[in-house]
Amino acid sequence: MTENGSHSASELLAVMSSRVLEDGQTVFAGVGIPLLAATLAQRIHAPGLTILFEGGVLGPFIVPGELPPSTNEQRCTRQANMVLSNTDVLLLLQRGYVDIGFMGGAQIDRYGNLNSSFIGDAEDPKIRLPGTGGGNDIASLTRMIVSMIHEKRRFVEDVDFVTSTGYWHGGSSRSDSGLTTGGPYKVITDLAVLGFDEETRRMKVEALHDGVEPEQVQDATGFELMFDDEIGRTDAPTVEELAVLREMDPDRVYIA
Amino acid sequence: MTENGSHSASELLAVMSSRVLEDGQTVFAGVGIPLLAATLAQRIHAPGLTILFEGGVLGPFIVPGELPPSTNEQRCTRQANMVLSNTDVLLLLQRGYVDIGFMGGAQIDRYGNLNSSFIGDAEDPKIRLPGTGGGNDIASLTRMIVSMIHEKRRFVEDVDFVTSTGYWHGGSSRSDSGLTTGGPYKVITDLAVLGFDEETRRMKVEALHDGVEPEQVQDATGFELMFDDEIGRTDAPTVEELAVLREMDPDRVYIA
Amino acid sequence: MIKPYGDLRRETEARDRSLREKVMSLEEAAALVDDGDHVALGGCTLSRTPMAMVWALIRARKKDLVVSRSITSTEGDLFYGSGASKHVLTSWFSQGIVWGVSKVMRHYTETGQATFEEWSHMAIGVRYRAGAMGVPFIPVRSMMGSDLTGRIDGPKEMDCPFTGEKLLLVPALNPDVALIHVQRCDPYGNAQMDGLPFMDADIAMAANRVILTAERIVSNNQIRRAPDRTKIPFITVDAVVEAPYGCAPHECYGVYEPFLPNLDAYAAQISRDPEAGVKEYLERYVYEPKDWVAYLDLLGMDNVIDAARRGRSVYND
Amino acid sequence: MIKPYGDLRRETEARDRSLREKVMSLEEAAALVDDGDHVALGGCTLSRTPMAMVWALIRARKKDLVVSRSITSTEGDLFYGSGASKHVLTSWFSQGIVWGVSKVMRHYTETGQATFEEWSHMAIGVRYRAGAMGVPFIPVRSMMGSDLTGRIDGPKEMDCPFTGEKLLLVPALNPDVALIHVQRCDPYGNAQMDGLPFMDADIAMAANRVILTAERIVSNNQIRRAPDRTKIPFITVDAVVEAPYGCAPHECYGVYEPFLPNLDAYAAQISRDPEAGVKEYLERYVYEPKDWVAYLDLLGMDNVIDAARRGRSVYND
Repeated sequence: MTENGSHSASELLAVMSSRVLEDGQTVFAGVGIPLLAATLAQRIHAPGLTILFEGGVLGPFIVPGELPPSTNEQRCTRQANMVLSNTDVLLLLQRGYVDIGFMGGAQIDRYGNLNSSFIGDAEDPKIRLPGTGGGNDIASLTRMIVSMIHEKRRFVEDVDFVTSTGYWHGGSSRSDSGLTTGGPYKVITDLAVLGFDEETRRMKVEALHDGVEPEQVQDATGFELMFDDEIGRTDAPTVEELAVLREMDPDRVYIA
Repeated sequence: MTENGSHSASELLAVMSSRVLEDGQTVFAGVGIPLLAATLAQRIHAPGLTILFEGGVLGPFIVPGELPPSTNEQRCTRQANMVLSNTDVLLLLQRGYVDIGFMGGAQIDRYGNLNSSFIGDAEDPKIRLPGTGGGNDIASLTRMIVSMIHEKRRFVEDVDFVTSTGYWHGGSSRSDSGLTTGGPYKVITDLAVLGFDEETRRMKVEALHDGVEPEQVQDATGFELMFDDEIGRTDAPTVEELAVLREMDPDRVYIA
Repeated sequence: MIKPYGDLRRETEARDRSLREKVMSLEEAAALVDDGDHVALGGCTLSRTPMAMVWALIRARKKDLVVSRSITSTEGDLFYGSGASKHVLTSWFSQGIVWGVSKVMRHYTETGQATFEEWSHMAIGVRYRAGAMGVPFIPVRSMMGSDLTGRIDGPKEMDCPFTGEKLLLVPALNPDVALIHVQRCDPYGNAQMDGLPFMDADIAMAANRVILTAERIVSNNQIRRAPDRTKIPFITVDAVVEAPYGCAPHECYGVYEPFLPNLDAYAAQISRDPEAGVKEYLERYVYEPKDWVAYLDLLGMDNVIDAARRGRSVYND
Repeated sequence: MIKPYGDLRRETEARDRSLREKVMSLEEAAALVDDGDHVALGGCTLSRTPMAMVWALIRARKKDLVVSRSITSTEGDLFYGSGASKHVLTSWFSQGIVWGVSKVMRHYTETGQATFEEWSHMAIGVRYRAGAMGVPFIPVRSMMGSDLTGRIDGPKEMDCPFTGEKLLLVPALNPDVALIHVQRCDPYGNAQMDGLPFMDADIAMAANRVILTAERIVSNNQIRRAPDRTKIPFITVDAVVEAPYGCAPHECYGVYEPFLPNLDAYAAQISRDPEAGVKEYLERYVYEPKDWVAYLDLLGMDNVIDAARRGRSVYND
């Protein structure tokens, strides 16, 4: 499937996520795919990109083979440019210093709202999830990239609970609610790159990954997707991209 | 006039100011008389008293003979317990960590309002004074001790300009204005120790210094003073108090 | 929920804020916490967790505490499992990303035995900061539109009187007690922290009582050599306890990293039966040891040495 | 007065915040400041005043600047005297306590040639902090009742929606440019300050452009050795200028104390005729020297050496 023969779904997510990042941006990243994507972007096309961690780290020093297991512990402060309080690193979002925040979630809906709080009824949940952390702040205050595996149970018409507001009820409802900046930017899955319609703010497919057909994406989605008139095709991960990822994560902790 | 023979007006102010401080208090002090008073209190009866400087110093280390010329420069940070931003040291007042703030001013009025902004009409002033600094914050947020030479031109019926709010228009007007804590506590002059009537909030004489008669105080005041039914007499500065002051300020920079 | 300003000021004024030594034992410090208190914890997730004081509070059989923290890890499980707290206010609650969703948190909240009050991470930080500044609220531009605001008591929407913009006013948090672990402090409570500061300075300033635990109590002279490193002033501190490895099995920057074998063993123990698992863990690791050193002994000398070796390497390599 | 949030965000987004070297000369940095800009100065009174940049702005014949600072000293005189600014927003304005009321400030304000907009010291700090946090205001409990509020444009009284208490909402300050002098920073603009922090970190975060001057530009590796000492991150910084003795005749913590003979001479010079005195001073010390080193040469080698000896003694003794 690639010029390199093969790659995992996680590698595909990391590569596709890295490509939407631009040089000079400041990016809020968690560990795992987001950190790999941001680091890959720095190595390939965005040397002036800055990474932020929620624990309070600005411009960490990422050592290949020593990816931090979390963004809130001392290992990720080593040789960083700056450490600061959680409050202050999150306030960078509000002040406008952050271009992109990476997000995940248990569920995403057609308007890009994310749920990481409750499966089922919040009053009597089937599952109590760990909660928002800084996710709600990222979703509220900057453009977010959601990176997740494309599954029908995760891509639902309406999330059970809006932990992190996307385009809320669509149209102008997000900014009417008071969130006048940011919003869902891209949803990157193992099948496609998706965006949001300018007017309705519904999720739409912008480009399909190599070998993926539109029906396949719709079948893996719990609501009716929009499709761009001319759906693009992403280029397969390159040898160089995969080599960097495997140098960063030689034990394949995140890219398995 | 004292058991030590004589003392200057400044020494008298410093001694009398030190005596109203209590052990364990946290005190906002400027350089000069306030710092001498606070340091004297620490040495005589209040070893657990803490001094704050507006520049951002908590618990400075005062070396006899090396009194700092200002509270905003590095010399006063030497061997302090903590340095912090101006904003944060002033916010200690708002949070409630400060018991007493020392103040001065060009004018004080019958309700303890202070003027350090304009002599004459603020629109076309005779003198533009240096301004409030943190004085307004001290006056607004904690109990203040005003320490000044007793002169008619300084003790006026109404200040030309309320830079730092005392009991404002008297009665409950201070707390009605939103200032629900603090307020003028004592006015300490070279003639007397003055306080404020519980109800009207007008300035009243509580105690006279050694050798001072009530008429003398009234004559040096530009408004009608109240007098306590039983006016006290302060004890003259002791040999020990004066010795400490002269040890702290051997060049008599402030106690001349 | 918000303390009226008069009460806040009166409570602060009533405290003994004088320059005085306040070194005591974990047990003596635990006595400063009352049942029902709102206890705020410094650190974040696995980092600079004031574990020794959490351990001491549970041993002292505290009840009905409201616990708040920026992000909550296994110490939250212990509060729930011991019954010391049935209410945790935090932004994220699980042992840590590598161990997945906390089974203990799930069990207690899904069965209605305990509550996890969820706020955004920034909102919690701003709430502590408002408390530290002595104001009743600070506006934020986050959380609007989400379902989080419908489930919590406190924030109010407002149209900005300057710009007309919609804002969310988040109310000040002024905890009854703050528990904070630091690398070093003096006997008066002047504390210096290295590495990630988290929300600790704001929490200390916001709280009505502060209990410091420290890897090492140093002299006041040592603190005075670098006053610009002091992050918590002694006037806010009510108790100072020396607790070596006081975050174990969590980490303390520059001193030790997380005790991973112990954390893995804990995760395994609660995965079979969360409620029984956490209670067995509490019995063995919290109630039974005769003191903190005996607890460390249970964690194992090899783990202590290994965590310290890794912790120092982050700093010095 | 308050920047609408959309504008604040757009302006920040338009800046080049990438990791890049931005070392330049004082003259090049001065070109980043436009006539009419609101310029905020770091430091306080005689301490860490960004004098080299003030000097460069006056030499570049800037006009109509609005200048803000926590407390304003002789640099305010120079702004007034040169005409670079006719409006200073500060809490206290004079050379320093030992020299009495500034005759230059008096002359320009009393003759109506310039304005001194007076806010309480805490209010100014909270206004920068609101700007740094990206919110339009923060409430304070100060300044109410005083005549200060009647003479300034901005604060609004409000009844707290939580407690009913009266509060004063002070509006955010988001300066166009911040001038900040530090002991050291790297070529990207990561700045580390020792000693009194003043309001500098908030000012840098609040501003739309930041010009750093530094006693010494160090390597990024040096900064990365102690990331918890970094107080201003490079993403906020637009220019880095190495300016040894960049606060002279004021002080820089740990490096030099105030140049007292020069400050005394300045006070004497303006006391005879404030306007003529400050203009003569500007001619001789600001316009005439060919560069910053020539200016230091005018201050005198003996004064440089003495100020540095005293400055280091505070730190090391």
